[in-house]
Amino acid sequence: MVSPILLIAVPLGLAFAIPVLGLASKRVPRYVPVIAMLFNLVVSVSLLPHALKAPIVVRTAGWAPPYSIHLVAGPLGVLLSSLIALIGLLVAVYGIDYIREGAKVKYQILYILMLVGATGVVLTGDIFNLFVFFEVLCISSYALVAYRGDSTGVEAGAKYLIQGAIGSGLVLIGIGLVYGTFGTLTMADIAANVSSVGSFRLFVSLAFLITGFGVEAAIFPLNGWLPDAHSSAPSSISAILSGIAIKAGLYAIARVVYTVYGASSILPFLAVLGIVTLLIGEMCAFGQEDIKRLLAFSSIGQMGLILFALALASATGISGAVFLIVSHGLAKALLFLASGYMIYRTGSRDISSLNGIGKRMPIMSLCFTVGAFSLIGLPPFVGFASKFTIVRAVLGTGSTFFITLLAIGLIGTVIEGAYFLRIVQGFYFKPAPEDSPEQTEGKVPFSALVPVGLLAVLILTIGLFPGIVGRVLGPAADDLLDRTAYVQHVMGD
Amino acid sequence: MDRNQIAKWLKSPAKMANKYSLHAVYFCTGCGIIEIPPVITTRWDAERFGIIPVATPRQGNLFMITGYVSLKTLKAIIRTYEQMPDPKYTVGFGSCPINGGMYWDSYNTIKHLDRYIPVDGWIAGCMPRPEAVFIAITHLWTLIDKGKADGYLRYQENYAAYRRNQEMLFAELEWPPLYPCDSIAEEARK
Amino acid sequence: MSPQAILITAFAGAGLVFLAGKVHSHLRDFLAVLSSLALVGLIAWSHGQYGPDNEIVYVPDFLGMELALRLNPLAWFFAIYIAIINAASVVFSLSYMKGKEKLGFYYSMMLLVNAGMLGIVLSGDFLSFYIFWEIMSWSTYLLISYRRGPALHAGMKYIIMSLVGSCAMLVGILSLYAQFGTLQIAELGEAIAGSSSGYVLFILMAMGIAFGVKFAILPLHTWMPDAHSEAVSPFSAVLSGVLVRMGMYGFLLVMYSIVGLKTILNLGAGFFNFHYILSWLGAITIVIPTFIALLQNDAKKLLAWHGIGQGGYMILGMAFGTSLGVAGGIFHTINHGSYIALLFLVVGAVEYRTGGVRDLNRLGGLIQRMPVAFFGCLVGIMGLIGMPLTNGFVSKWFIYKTLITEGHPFLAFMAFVGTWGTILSVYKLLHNMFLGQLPEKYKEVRKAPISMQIPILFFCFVIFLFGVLPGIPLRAIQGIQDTMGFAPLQLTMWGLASGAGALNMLNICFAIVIAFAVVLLLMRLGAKPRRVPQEDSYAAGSSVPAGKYHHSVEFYNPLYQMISPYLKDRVDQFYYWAADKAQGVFELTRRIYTGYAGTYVLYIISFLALLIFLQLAWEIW
Amino acid sequence: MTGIIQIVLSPLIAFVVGVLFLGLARKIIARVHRRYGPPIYQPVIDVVRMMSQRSISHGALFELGVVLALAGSLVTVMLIPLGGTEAFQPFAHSVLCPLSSSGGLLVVMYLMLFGPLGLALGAGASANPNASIGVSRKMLLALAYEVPFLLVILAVMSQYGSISLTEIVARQQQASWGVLSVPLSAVAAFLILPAMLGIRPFDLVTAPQEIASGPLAEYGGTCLALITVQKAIHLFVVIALFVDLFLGGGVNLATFLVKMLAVFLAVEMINAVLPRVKIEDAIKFCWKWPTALAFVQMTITVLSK
Repeated sequence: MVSPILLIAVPLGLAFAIPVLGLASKRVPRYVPVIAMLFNLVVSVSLLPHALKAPIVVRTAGWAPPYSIHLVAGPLGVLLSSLIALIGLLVAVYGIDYIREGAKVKYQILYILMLVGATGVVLTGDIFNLFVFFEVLCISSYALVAYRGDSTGVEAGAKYLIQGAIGSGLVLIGIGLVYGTFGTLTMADIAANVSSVGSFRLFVSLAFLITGFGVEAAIFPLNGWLPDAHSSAPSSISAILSGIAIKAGLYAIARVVYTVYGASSILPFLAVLGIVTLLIGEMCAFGQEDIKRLLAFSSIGQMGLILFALALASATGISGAVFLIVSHGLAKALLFLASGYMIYRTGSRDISSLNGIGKRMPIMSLCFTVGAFSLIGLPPFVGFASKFTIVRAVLGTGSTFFITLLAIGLIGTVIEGAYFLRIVQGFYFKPAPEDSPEQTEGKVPFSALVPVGLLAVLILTIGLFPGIVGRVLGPAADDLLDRTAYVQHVMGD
Repeated sequence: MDRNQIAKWLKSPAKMANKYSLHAVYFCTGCGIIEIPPVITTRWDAERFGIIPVATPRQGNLFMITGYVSLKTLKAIIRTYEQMPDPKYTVGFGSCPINGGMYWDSYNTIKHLDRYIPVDGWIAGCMPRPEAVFIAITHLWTLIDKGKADGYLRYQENYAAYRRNQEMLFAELEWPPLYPCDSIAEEARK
Repeated sequence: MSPQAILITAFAGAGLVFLAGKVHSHLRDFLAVLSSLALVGLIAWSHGQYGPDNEIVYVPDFLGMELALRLNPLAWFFAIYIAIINAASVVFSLSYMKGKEKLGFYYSMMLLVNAGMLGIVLSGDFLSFYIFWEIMSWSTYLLISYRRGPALHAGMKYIIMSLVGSCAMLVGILSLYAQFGTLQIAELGEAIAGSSSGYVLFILMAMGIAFGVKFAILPLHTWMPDAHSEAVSPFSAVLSGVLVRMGMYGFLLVMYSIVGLKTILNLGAGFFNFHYILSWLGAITIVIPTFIALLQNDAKKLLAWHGIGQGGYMILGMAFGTSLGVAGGIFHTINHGSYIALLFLVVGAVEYRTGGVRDLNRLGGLIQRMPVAFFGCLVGIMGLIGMPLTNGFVSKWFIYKTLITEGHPFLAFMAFVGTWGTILSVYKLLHNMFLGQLPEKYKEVRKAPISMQIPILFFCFVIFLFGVLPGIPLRAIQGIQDTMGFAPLQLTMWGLASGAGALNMLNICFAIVIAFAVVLLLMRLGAKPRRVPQEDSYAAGSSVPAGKYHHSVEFYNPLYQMISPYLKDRVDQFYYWAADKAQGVFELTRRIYTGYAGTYVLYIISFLALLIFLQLAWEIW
Repeated sequence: MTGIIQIVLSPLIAFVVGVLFLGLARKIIARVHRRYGPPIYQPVIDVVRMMSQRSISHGALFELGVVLALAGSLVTVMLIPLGGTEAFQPFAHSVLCPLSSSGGLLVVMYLMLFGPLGLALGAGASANPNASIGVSRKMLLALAYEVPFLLVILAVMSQYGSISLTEIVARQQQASWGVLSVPLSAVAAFLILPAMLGIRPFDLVTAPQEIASGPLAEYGGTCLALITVQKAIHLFVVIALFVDLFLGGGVNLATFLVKMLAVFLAVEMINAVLPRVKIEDAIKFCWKWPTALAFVQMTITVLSK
């Protein structure tokens, strides 16, 4: 069995090797991320069966927890890391030809770093490392948002930077408080003796952590940066940000709330927060004319739904949330990638300028349609399976509070359907605008068709046979819910 | 009704029926029409004889032209006459249809109606009184009995001539010929 | 023939046709017709093969539930009806759609809708029911939008309403699952028996919203007129003929197969009885749309409104829960399918020949040019009115008799008034299209091509067949009712044999035929009339003005002026108002994202403050 | 056997009586107008005359419409019991109603549509706007009087709890007549009777002076003859229906015809003295008084049940 630590070490190494390789050949660097992510994918998938049996705990420098820095590759972590690797791989393939101008080498490095950060976040068992990987993720993404160097990108990047920095600061304060209280940074250790401390001090630290991670997790009202950042970043980066980065933040919150603090009684609050986020996201997305901004807002909505599902505190609920993380990751990555080349072709991000593109870019628009339908939750696509699980979980709880929230949330789904189907109609049934530039060099390269097509196929297959993912969901849910087991695994005996 | 009436009925019901149910199309051109209301209403009650006015030529079999006939009117008269189903009987009412009457020298009225459509009988006078109408009706009955009231047959036989007269008056008519103009000989032999 | 094979054929047909469209157009058309006919064949062949050997679990574990298919009388009845109407309209499409764009898409979507509907009726559990329902919904949406322009708006209206519906249905289904731990229709029947009436009512409401939207019951009908008038005519036939009636299937399934007759009848008390309220909804659904249809000048809009109105009869019969009424409701469903499809096809044929004219004020006199289409239209409207000898009469007779013998003359009155309103508007349809003076510009119109005449004549045949020998379908309906536990009717081949007040269509048929023959003989006695052209018409002695001698505009003007103020579609207006306001709210919410980093930071800090304040105030943890 | 006889008999009765009623109507009106009036067999002469005339045709539908109308009316007659129900129980054949067991009143109401529909089709086929206007008036008038008429029928049906005319008649003869048990409905029905017969004040459909006798504008000769016969039979059907619904049918044909004559005379008196109304006023009238009366009666009936 390979050690999970490779998931972090190898890509890091490759990332820093890029400049050297760049000296050797100009063309090599663009393939490095592909290799790295391929490696990650293989490793994490191969780890899955073991992780399902029991969480893999990797201790560095031979010290045992609580004194060591260690990784805990539980089912949830490995599932997410394989998702990260998969999407990362596809986006990397997409990026081969998509990233033409600008500092290519830096792009590749930052790209790998971002993914490494995300992988670290989901794998680490140490709250300070959590923060560190988090910073790796965030900082590289600040840079990548502003990567094009145009004014909007820089502005968005700056905003993102400011808010992200504040968020990280809050996280750091929270960790400080925790450390001051417990004198340890191992999550398992904290979890073990969290009950021994008076609630208020604890709560303050929890509040700091939630707020801090919430900024990255795009919870309302902490998500002011998201629309600008996602819409002005290059499409490949938007795909990663929507598909992975914000999920990492959410994972952090879940981990802290469930495992570390076991703060089950603030979950209703989080549920309300989730529904509010969902509604606000969808409502803002409805009127958007800029397609990437629209997608960004719809991500906010989806995050809200995930948060709501996480807050159900039932096995089905959390597995539904994880399932939605997977399906939304796939679908949103697909949408961003597809829209990337559409924008490239039409030279405008205006939805109305995408009218009639179904004729000019049949495959791209077909895949986009698949992604959109999946997000709305129409069978037989994967989005349906995940939303279905969530609704089932809510009705399973049988509590009027949650069912009411769900009813409100379903309105959000209807709004989402309205705007996505409007776009699809535009693709196929609206005449193309007269002044649409017919440049032929906007032809879609093979390296872009493959990932997009692959994502569409994945969405359809998992939608038809949800069992593929379904087997992992249960253990992943327990991984979050069952604190004592977690503690035992990490601390040993 | 007496015995020979019944015999007649049995012999030729169609003819008898035509006799006793004259549904009249009153063509109200001139002052003549003023005499018709008393004819068909309470004072003289033409319905006794089965005579009632009808709305469209399709339903009638008695055609009364009551008053002078100007050119424009004549066109309508011809059209209406041709739209009536056979058998049909025409009666000119008053002196104007007969010879132009007081309009004898008008540039715009015709003097001889029977050059354009066949006329089975005339009621002279200006104006004729209602009694005259009933006398005319009884005359018409005898004519029908004798089979002399054959205006519609004459129209068929000499259609070419009538059509020529009409077209001499009006340069062209909007409607096609009613009967094939060339096959008059066969029509006559029937 | 297992239901699996039927579904596989259906979906495979849809896919293949799409691919074939890329290869060659004739291949595509051939495949489309072939697969739709093959489905009819398969389903017909699988008649009577009910029972456990045709209950197949095709996905053992979908998120821990098993998806099953099954075949029973109800499923078979609806399946054959779906397949036939769809096949007819596919055949009709051959010439109607010729030369239009994206035909591969069109045909495959037609077949996909068909497949979805077959899936709905064949599915043995509610999860697959829902899945197929959704597939049907979005493929329908794409197909409605097919014809550009205003169709887009109609499509959006449709899909939004049906999304709302399906959300409601999802909640209903999953609450069933949460309650009983199964979604197998067969098992739910026993499971739900013990549950409280309040819960049953909740389920019926949740499902009823979904079915009601599809079924276009007032006040959920507003998508239907636009969608029907904007879709291409062959699809309008499917839409109004069968797709809308999936709602009927759903109602039957939930009300009688699952909840069960007794529970339904005892749901609620006195006047506020569930099925009583439902039947009042049905009655309102009859009257108002029928009279709105009277005001329409667009042929297809007129028919669409009638589609809504006729739905009311089905609900009325179905909601009553007597065997006669339910039989009438189900029978009326297929009858309505036959004649409304026929009428849409006729309108399509006229549209096709006159270059897309649907405006009733601009047509006329087409009987001289399109006799077959005229015959179809005549039979269709006779069915829609429910004249004796047509199938529409029999089903309406059943429904009326139920209402009267059950002692609800007011409901019966609304139904009757609806019928008489129908007569007016459909006669206007017939007259303005086919009768009166033939305008100059249509002198050269040719008669409908053969591929249009075949479906038209087929439907005419069906209408008369079921009208004279209603026993044929009623036997099948009897089978359905047995599974639902209704008292059997005393059926005969030609109607109903229950003493006085019995129905005997065969007698009436013979009587009418004989009377017809006698009158024809009488006519022979008289002088033979001579044929004249339409110009030789009474115009007070003057010659007929060509093209101006036709009365069709504002055909019922006196009535319009009396009733039109009361017949606005207020529900629709309300929905538009709501949507408008909602968009305003959305615009306001967008203001939250000001774009100033400062504001955002403020948000973050205040959120943190809020958290801590909550803790201080209410000790949330 | 009796069935065959009846099937031949009842339309014949309807034909003879109807045509005589037409003649009688003209005579009565003449007398009310202080005229002598035509012989009572005048309609027969007219019909023979029309049959002998060679009129025109605007195509097959132009003639088939008439045939449809007349055939429909003839069939309608067969569903209406024409008296002779004193020995109603137990065998149904002693009532003069050949198709008594074929759907009852509901079928009658629908069969009564064949007449207007047939005429409307024929009239439409003759490309004449007068005809179209007449048809549109006919449809509107039908809607106008059907609203109260349906209420009336429903009241009667729910009063006697049956949809079969023969049963309704039998119940009336056992218990009290309809005119006593549902009086307001009877009044309402009588008020709309002229509209159903298309006579003054509701003769606006075939208004000769306005629209050249409307649907009949293009009809002449044989077709017109058949239409006249249809009119006669329709007259018979409507009045017979009234008698069956409210005057308890007849113990035998004679009494039945006497009752019919009484109703007919009453209606003709109205016809003789009243002028014609506009279609708007016709609709307003029908939807005001008759509807109100019938509605009240139906409510009472339902509540009393």
